[in-house]
Order: sequence, then structure tokens, then C-alpha cells
Amino acid sequence: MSKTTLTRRGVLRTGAVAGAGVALPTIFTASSARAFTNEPTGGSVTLGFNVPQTGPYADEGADELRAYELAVEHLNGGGDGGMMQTFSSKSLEGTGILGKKVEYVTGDTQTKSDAARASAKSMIEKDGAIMITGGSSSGVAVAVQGLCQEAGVIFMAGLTHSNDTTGKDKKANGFRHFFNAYMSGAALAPVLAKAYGEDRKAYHLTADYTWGWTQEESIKAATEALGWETVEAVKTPLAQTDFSSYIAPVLNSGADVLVLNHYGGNMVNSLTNAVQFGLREKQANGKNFEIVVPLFSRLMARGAGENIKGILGSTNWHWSLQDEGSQAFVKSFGTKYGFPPSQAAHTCYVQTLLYADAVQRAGSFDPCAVAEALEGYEFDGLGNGPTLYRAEDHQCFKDVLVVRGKENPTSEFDLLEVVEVTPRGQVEYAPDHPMFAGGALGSCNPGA
Amino acid sequence: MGILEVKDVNKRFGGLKALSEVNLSVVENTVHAIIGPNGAGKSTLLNCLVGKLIPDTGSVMFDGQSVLGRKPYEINQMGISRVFQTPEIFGDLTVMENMMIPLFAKRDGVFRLHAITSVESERALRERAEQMLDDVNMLDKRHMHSASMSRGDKRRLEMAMCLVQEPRLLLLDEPTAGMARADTNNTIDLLKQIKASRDITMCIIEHDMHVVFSLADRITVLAQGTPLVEDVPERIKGHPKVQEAYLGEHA
Amino acid sequence: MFGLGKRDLTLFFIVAAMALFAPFILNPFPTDSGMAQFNAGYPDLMQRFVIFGILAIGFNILFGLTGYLSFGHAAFLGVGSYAAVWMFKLLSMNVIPAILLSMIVSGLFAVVIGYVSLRRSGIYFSILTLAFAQMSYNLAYSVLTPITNGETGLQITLDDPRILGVSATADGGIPVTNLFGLEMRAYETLNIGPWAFQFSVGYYVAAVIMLISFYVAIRIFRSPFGMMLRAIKSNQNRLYYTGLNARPYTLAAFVISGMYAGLAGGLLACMDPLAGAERMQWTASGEVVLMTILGGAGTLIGPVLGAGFIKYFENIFSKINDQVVHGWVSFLPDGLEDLVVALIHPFVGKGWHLTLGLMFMLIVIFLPGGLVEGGQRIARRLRRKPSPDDAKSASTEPAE
Amino acid sequence: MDAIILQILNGLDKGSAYALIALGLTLIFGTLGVVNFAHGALFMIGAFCAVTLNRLLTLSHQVVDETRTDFLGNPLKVDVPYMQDIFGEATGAAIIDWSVPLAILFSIPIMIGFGVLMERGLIKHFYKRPHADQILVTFGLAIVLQEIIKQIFGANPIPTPAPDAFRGSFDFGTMLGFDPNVIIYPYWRLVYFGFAAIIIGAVFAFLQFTTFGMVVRAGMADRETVGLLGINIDRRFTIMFGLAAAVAGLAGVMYAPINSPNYHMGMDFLVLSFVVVVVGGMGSLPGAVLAGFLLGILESFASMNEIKSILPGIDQIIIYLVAIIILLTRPRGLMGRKGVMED
Repeated sequence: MSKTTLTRRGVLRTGAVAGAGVALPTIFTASSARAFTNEPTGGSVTLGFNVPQTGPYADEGADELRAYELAVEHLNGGGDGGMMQTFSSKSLEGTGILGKKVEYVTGDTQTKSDAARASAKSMIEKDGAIMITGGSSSGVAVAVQGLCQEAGVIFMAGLTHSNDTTGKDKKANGFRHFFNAYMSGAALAPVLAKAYGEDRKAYHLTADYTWGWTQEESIKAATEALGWETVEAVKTPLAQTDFSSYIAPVLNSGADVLVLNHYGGNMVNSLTNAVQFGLREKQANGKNFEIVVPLFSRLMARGAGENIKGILGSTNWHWSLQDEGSQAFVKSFGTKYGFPPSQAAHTCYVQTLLYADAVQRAGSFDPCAVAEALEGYEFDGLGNGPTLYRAEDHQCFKDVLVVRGKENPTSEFDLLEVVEVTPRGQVEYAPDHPMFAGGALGSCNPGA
Repeated sequence: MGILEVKDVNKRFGGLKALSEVNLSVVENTVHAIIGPNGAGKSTLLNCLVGKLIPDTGSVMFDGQSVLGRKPYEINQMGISRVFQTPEIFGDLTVMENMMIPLFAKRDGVFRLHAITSVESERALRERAEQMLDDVNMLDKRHMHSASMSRGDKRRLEMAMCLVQEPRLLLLDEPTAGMARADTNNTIDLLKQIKASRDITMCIIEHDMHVVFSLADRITVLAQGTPLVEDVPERIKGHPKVQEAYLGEHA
Repeated sequence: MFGLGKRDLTLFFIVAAMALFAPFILNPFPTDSGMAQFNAGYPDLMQRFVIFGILAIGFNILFGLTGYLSFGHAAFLGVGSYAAVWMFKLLSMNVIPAILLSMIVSGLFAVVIGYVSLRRSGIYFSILTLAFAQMSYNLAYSVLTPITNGETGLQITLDDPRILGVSATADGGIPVTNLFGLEMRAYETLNIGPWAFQFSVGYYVAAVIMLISFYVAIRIFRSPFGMMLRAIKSNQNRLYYTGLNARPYTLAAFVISGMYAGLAGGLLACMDPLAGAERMQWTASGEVVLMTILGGAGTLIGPVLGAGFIKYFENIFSKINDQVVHGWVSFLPDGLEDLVVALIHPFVGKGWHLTLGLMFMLIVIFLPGGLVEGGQRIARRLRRKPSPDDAKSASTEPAE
Repeated sequence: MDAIILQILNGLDKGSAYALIALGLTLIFGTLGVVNFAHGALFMIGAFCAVTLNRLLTLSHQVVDETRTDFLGNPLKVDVPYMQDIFGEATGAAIIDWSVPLAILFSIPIMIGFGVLMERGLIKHFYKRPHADQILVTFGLAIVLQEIIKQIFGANPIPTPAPDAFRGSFDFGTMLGFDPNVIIYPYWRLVYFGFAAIIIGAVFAFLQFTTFGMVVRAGMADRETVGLLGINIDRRFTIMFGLAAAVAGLAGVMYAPINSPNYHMGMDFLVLSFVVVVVGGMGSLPGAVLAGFLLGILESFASMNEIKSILPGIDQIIIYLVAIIILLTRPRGLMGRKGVMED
């Protein structure tokens, strides 16, 4: 792969060369007619899959990687085609993207914004990746999104749930398919009110960093609108492993619902601890004490074992969905790997197809053309029903699932049951909603 | 009036009275030895002189200035150098570097951020160091790693490090402890040579009578924290109190 | 020349030549070959090599010379990065003020932490520095989010004031870090046959600063100050009775070392304007310690080698996936190919930590003096005179 | 008042975990003079002993249940543990239910063996090396161990529940005259506290009242002299390393139900356990126990809303803040000896 990359803003001036003290040979390539960063010239195109491979989210990252490999296989015409059969757009033909064979490189985000950016940069600078995708936390997603904006490549976010990703930190080159904290609140609140009544007092435990805060804010707003009262909202350190000192005072606080705004290891531990304290067998204010986990991840929930039984939460997607698209995806993923895909795998697979389709429709890999093709795009057949990629903030709007921990699971994967599919209309919000205000998309950057 | 004046010094460790009413006067340009049986308070007294310990009462004056409450490095800057019982040198450094450090301390004081010039470029100091090493017959060992030398060489290096600072008072804490007879004699010769070649006051704490009587101009005998007697060596030898308190147990 | 001895000068020129030709040295494999995976000559990684080199050189001034093992050095790296990004947000995108401020702020931070921590020595000192760094990290991630932007890290945005610059470029983008107009991210690619070599402005700026830092470090090592620091490591008691106060010396070394770390942090932000809180985490501090010991503590070049070693693993080994491994061994018969891939699989890609851990153990067990000792052994074997004399002189030379 | 009692209780419980981990660490340091960064990994391996036993007990064969289907629509295969085949359904289920307590027995020989192997195979070559080298090699070992566990068990936490009999929590409040549900504490955590107290007591008794312990204590004070007396102190130290590993392992086994074990739980505890040991004073066993409880209680208090509202973020830094204050006021920690680890 030979390439001549010269950024438009970054042309080396002669004086600058001398200034840097670099003696450059005369065979130096002249400013070439490259239109955008990493324009694929050969018979293939390289995508960058940037997922956590070490650290606490490594399993989630591994599942994302499986989904990406499956997507690449399908794009190149292998396997059973998966969701390409059910996707409302028929522009993908199984011949790669724009006739170029899809290749990929992988990297490790380590769930650190720093490492994630280093990894993404190496994909862009060394491997010539034209699009970066993946990730399992919002901090990383926002950081890598910012990098892709500066470098002039498209970023298709993986699992990121914070409002900020398409709120105050939104970028013209970044796109999110996954749902967000606001949507969780909007979908979950009515179900909570129906199941537990409208006269409830909630106690929030919140992971003390940006994602936790936006989720707490969203859930509070949604539940308070339905008549709940928030007794207390306590921040817990991210590094906390034992939540006993935060859970011990809950029962005596006058609250009758505990909301755990935690994810990953934090969620597993806080939920386990809460159940250990016997909260779910207790009565408060004459009602059964309840626990709510607004963002559920089946993969991580396994770590909490029996403790998740009967607990309500929301999720982006679940393999038990019966629509055609989900079924097709579960079938090809399950056949290849022997177990059902996670919601992280689903969103990553879908993001890859959406990107490929947008390139195909735009007829170009130019990030600006791709962004234009994605903006305001309506599609269906990728699970979650009819979906809109909103132009104003690059957020997907689609149905959200409210789930409950299953009482009698048939296997280690069968942990959640879908309680309600909240229709898209109920979770939509205005682009200038206060929880999302403060940022600007800016203009699309093609790099070059 | 001696260069070092110790007056009415008392020091207790809990219930133990280590020093009581110690008075001592060291005359300039003499060798003053302090002897006494184990536990007599010799080391405690020495530590009071160098700032490691602070007496409970009394005063320690060096050249008319009090040393009490000063840190060891400040006392050194006043002109007191100390040789330890087991040689304390910079083991990771070469012999030459060991010599340069006291010279810098003498010239630049307790702290100076001298990060730009190189040690190599300090010609004048290097020459002084080499001269001193020559005086103690160690010039050929100047590039050696000091930790790898024999104990005798380490002792000589330590003395050279102290002497190169041209101290007005040199304190020696059992300089021949644990040495073989031949090494002891070498050390005595070295100290004699030092004494002969320059104006220096020495204060020696010593167990070995042979060493004491070879070197000392005056001797103070310490027993149970109190000076028993102070006199010239000839008279100390036959002093009955000393026989009883100290020599008796050795004889 | 330059006030350096002959050996130091040679070493300096070797390092300078390596830094200058790094784009060639680090890209030995043609881009279309299977081994291209091992090429490290792309701007981001080359920048990281020299920047973490600066960090390790600075750490070595403290640890290698005085023996004080700071377990909180990453705090200065993080503080330097935050200072630089704030400079980009408030003043201008020029890197000079950013670098200066990052050094000043981290220096002040080091004065405070050093003044308190240096009251203790040994592991008590290590734990004090660790405690300060962890406190900084935990607070930066949570309560101090208004200053640090917490989880995401501090970024530059379109609505920053930038009083001496522009908030946004003419076409609506975020302006780029530059040195008087010379953009850090600009790079040129030179194609020679199947090889491609990238020359990045950011890399050369960082490399020049690294060479200056390296030069200053050599001067410090050879100065009376450096000798005092080694004396502190060797025998503090003797130092006190020689009329020297160890505390200001160690504090000066701590602050210099902290400013090196701040410089590295500022440079990281110059190359990529984002400051993440995890830069201050204890694992990041541990990484600096590992770099220095792995390369050879107390030697001049060791820390730079150690930094390169660890960053290479982190960025190259983590990117080797099964598909790549299959590519290497595709010439083997199918069954054997799968077997080889299965054998390599645990050590690459998501298993890069395992390889790194094994390498740590092997190096510490067999090369107590780090990579520098490995190099010395090879050099000695090449010279074919393994006399005991030689071994002795190697161990007595404190700095190579 | 009730909140304070609750947090003291909680602090004692947390403290018992800290003390138990720190005890093994300081035992190794005190006897062998080795800074063992792999101690957290030993704790983690202990927890995974519980996971492994649970896996072994639930080894199953599959029975096809035609009435249900799996996620691909094929007939569901239901796992039936061999234990239930051998001992009958009820007894088999009970044995599996009690897998964590059973793992105590299972883990002791494994951990002692592992500790001895580690000491003979690796640590003994590092007695004379600088502490920095010891840190590096044990840190490398810790990474290798946790990566191996990750390759086998994955990165996600693995639920390892306590026996059903210990579910729920005990109401202290009613005993003290408070309303019900005011001061409650989970049974298993109380078991953990008791267990930790027994182990700590046993270690102290062992060192205090046995000849072996006396020799080891003498060796801790002055290794050379004891060696000169013709006592093979090295072999005893090897055994001590095995015991320290077992203590760490047992702490891990019993901790498994409190927080589901994951491969990096050792690293999470590593920094904390070092802080505990240093605050207690390097090499001091009572110091480590005291510091463990002290930090546990202070951490619990710092997490109270009343305190957090005055000092936001205090729970993030309390451990480190306390460590700094203690080290500045007591140079060698709470009960440290002079001259240990100061060079």
C-alpha cells in the first residue's frame, strides 16, 4: 500500500522545512491531488475497529470485534449476508464497498481516552483507515470522535450512552447509532410508573463521572415528571469496588426505590451489594423496595448472576427480538460463534453496514459525502424498527427496549426479557433540548 | 580559652543519665583524647558536639559560637569534621569524586545548584583533591570505585575527605576500632603525619590505649557520664582513679 | 565540544542521528509486506517515543541519581497536559506558550508535592508521592471536571476564546496546534520503491526538544549537582557531616524531574490537544518506573530505550489480530497454520499485556541492569574479550 | 446516631478485608524483605479458586429438552451437573450451593503450593536485589497471572454466590432498640468479618506461641544471627511465604461472594493494600491490622452524605489523605520499626 498523504492545511513550506532542520531529499512527492484523508486508491479499503481489548470491558470489546468481523465478511459477500438481506436500503451488493474489498485493522482502546486516541491515530496514520468505529464507553467515544473530526475521517460510535456524545460534544464527522441516557429515561419512566406506581421515592447512586451525571439527570427528570420524588442522589467513585458504605444508609433514607446509575463492573458490584443487603426483600413506605438499573448490558449483567432477576432497565437491543432484521443477525452471528450477540455487537455491526451503505449511496468515500448521505437518512430492517439518523446531531432515533431480569433463564445468555418496546416517538427530543445544549456539530472535515 | 568549650552538659535518655555535668576544654592545635569504659558516655558526648543530639542543659561553644541547635551540616560548615567508627564514604562513587564533594561543600556552602559546569572543569579543586590523596598515599587509587577498597583504605579516604576541608577541629570516633595491629600502626603514623604537617585540633575517642598514648597531648577520662580526671598522658597512666575505673578492667 | 566529554558527545550524536533518521530506522519493512505490521515509523508513535523518552529521562534524574522512587510522576505529566490545553483554549494554538506554561505549572506542583514528600525517604516517600498522584487523578476524574472535563479529557472546542488566535478557522473547523504557523500534524510522505517514510513536523519539534532535554540531562549527570545527587543515593549520613544539606538537592532534583514530566505532558497535548485524567493514574506512574528500570536506571540512554520498548509493545503488539497472524503463516499447510495461529494468539492483540509482563520478568531476571546491560553484553561479546576487568569497569561506570 | 453505628459496622467489615490482605503482604515483607507486587494477584487467584471449585462442581452433561428452544430455534440443551447425578438432586444442589465455603479447603493446599513454588522458583533469587527489581519482577508476574486468568475465565466478573443460608441481612437495630430496618448488615459480610478475625488471630497465635513462629520472629528481627545459630531459616521463610499466600488466597475465596471475581481485582486492591501496610508501618503485623481497620472505618465515614456535602469528593481521596497525614506525623507509619525500607 503506497500512499502520498498531504494535508491541505499541513503543506510543508520550504522555510518551515529549513526551520525544522530537516534535509529533505529531492525525490519528495509534490502536493498531490488527494481530495481527502486516506482516500483508498487500490482495490481495497481499510476500516479501523478500535475496541477495548484489555481492561474491564475487554469481553465487550471482543464481542464488538466479532460483530465487525461478521460485518466485513458480509460486506465482502461471505456468509449468509446477515442483515444485508433485511436492510431497507438495497445498495450493498456483497462486493465490498464501491467495489473495493473491505479490509480492517484492530486496536486496543484500553478504555482510556488517551490510549484510544493513540490507537485511532495509528490506524489513520499508519494503516490508512478511512473510518474508525468502536468503543465501549462515552469518554472514549467523545475523545476519538474529536480526533476523527480533526483528522478528517468518519467516526461511527460503538457503545456510548452519554447524552454528550451527540449533545455538547457532537461533531460533524461523528455518528451514533446507540441510544442515550435521555432515551433510557423517557422509555423507562412510564414502565416504572406502571409497575411500581407513581408515588415513589427514589435514591440514586451515580458513578461520579460525566456519563453517570447525564444518566442521573435524565432519569431524575423523566421519573419526576411522572410524580416520583428524588430523596437523595449520591456520587460514588469510579474506582469503588465495594459499595456497601453507600448502600447501607439507603433503607433508612425514606426511599423505596434504588436507582443504580452504574455501568460495567460498577453496576455488577453495586447491584450485587444491594441485593446482599437484602433490599429487595424489604418493605419501605408500605411498598416493596425496588431496584432499577437504567442501562442494562446483558454481557456485564452475567457477572451479577441471580441478582438481576426481576430488575427493570433499558437496553438498545436484545437478541430475543422477533423482527426480521434481528433474527437474521442473531442467526448468522450465532451460527458463526455459537452464542447470541450482545447489544454492543449489534450496534457495531449496524454501524458498519450503515457506513458502507452511505458510501455506496454517496458514490464516494469522501467523509463529507458520506456524512451527507447519513444525515436525515431513514432506514429499517436493522432491528429497532424504522430509524432516523437525525441531521442536526447525528443521533439515531429508534425504538428503545425496556427489559427485566428473567426469573427462569434457560441458558447463560437468556438473562433478560423484553417488557416493552418503547416506540421511537416517545423517546424523541428537540435537538436543542437543554440536556444536549452547548455544542455544535461544526462543519464536516475531509482532512486533506 | 580552648577552641572547643563544653560546659555543664547534661543528657538523659529516659531514666538513664548519659552525661552529667560534663566540662571539657580542647586547646587549639592539640590532640585531645577522650577515653573511658563502655557506656561511659563517650559517643553521646561526641554526638552532642556534632549536632546529632542536643544536650538537655549546658553549652557547647566552638570558637566562641554555640553549636547547640545547629544541624550537622551547619556545624561542619563552622569547621568541625567527623570521622566515624565504621568508615562512612560514598561507596557508589569513585575515590576522586569522594574527595570532590567535601571540597564543593567547603567552597559553595550547604547548597548550590551547580548544574551547568562539569565536575571535570573544576581544575583548582581537582588539584587540591589530588594533592590530598597524594598526602595519604592514595593517588594511584583515585579512579577506584570506593566501595571495593579495603577497610583501611576506606578509613584513609574518609580522613582525607575530612582533612581536605581544612577543618579547625577534627573529631575521630574510635579510628582504629576493629583494625589489625599493623593497620592500627599505619593509622597512628598517618595521624602523626597529619598533626605534624598542619595546624589542626583533634579530638579522639578511643578504646585502644596504645593509640591514645601515642597521639594525645591531653586526655579526659570519662566514667558513668562524668569526667573523672583530665591531664597529660604521662600522669593519666598512673592515676589511681583511672586505674580503678578504666584500666583496671583491662589489665 | 558543547562542554561534553568525548564519550558523552559520541552518545549524544548517536541519539541525535537516531532521532533524525527515525522515520527510516523505524520503517524497515516495505509497506505491502506482511512485516509492515512491525513498522513503527508513523508520526503518532514516533512522537510518543520521544515524548515518553523525555519523561523517562526526567524521571531518571530523580530516581537514577538520588534513588528516590517517585510513584506519582504521572501527576506532573497530567498537570502539564492540562496546562497546555488550557493555553490552547485561552491564548492561542501556538505551542511555545503552552509548553512554557506546562513546565511552570508542573514545576510549581512539584515544589509543593516534593516539599512535603521529601520529608520522608524510602518506601514512605514512594507512598506519599503515590498518594498525591492518586488524589489528583481521582479529583480530576470527578470533582474537578469543570477544569479537567473529567472522563472525556480536556479538549479544545469551537467556542474557546483564544485571545491571541481565532476560535474557529475560516471553514468552521477547530484551529490546529502550530509553531508560528507550522502545523504540528502536517507530514510529508516519501515513497522509495515499496517503502513509505513519513516526516512529521510534530515529530521533529518533539525530537529537537527531546535532544535539548537529553543534552541538559547529560550536563546534569556530569555536573557537581549530579554528583551530589549520586552522593545522596550513596550515603546521606556522610553528606550531612560533610557540610551539605540533602533536602534542597533532592527537592531541586524532584522539581527538575517534575518539569521534565510537565514538558512531556505539554508536548503530548501539542501533538494531540487532549488531556485525559488517566494520564495521572498510578498505572501511568508505574509505567514510567518500568521504562526507567527496564532500560537501565542511572544510565543516560537506558530510560529512552525503556520508553521506546514499552510504547512499541503498547502500540504495535496490541494491533496484531488473528487475521494478521494468519497472513504471516499462510504459507503453512492449513492444519499447521491454525495450530501456529492458536499458539501465537494468546500473546498478541488482546494478549499484549501478557507478552509485556513476560518481557518484564525475563529482563529483570536475566538483565539486572536493564536493556543497557544487554547492549553492553552484546558489545563485549562482539569485541571478544570477556575479561573480568571489563566486567568491572562496566559496573563501575555509573553512566553510559 | 444510627448512621454512625452503621458506618462503624461497615468500616469494621471493610477494614477486615484490608487487614487480611495487608497482613499477608507485610508478613512477606517482614520475613523475607521482599516487596511483593504480586500479592494482589494471590488474592485474585484465591477468589478464582472459589470460581474454579464452583465450575468443577457444576460440571455438567447436557440433556435435550424438546419442549423448549434455544436462541437459534434449535431444541434446548439443558445442563445437568454430575453432582446431581451422583448425590441426587437435592444433595447435589446443596453441595454446589456451598461451593464457596468448600473452596476454603480446596484453596489452602493450592495457595500454599503456589506460594512455595513462587518463592523457590522466583522470589528467592531476588532477596539480594534492590527493591526496585523486586517490584518490577513481581509486577511482571502479577500481569502474567492476571492475563492467564483472563484468557481462561474472560474479563467479565463471574458470579460466585454465597450459600443460600447466608442470604439477606441481620437486623442489628432491633437489638439496640432502633426501629426495624435501620441498622441492617448482610450475613455473609458478618461471616467475612468473623473469618478475618479468626485468620488474623491464628496468624498471631502461630507466630507468638509456636517454636516455628518464634524462630521466624527472631529471623525477622535479625536474619544473620539466627542463621549463625545453625537454624535453617530459609526453609522456614519459604513456608512463611506459602502461609502468606494462603492468607491472601483465603481472603480472596471469602471475598468472592461479596464482589463477583474478575481478573483485575488483584490490581484494584494492590495500591490500597500497600497504603495500608505503609500506614501501619512496613513489617509490622499489628500495624497492618490496625491500619486496615482505621482506613476501613474512615473510608466508610467519608462516604456519608452528610460529610460529602461539606467536603465534595472526600470519599475519592480519603485513603490517600489519611496516608499522607499519618506518614507526616508518624515517620514510620503507626507501628513501624526504625530503619526499615528507608534507604
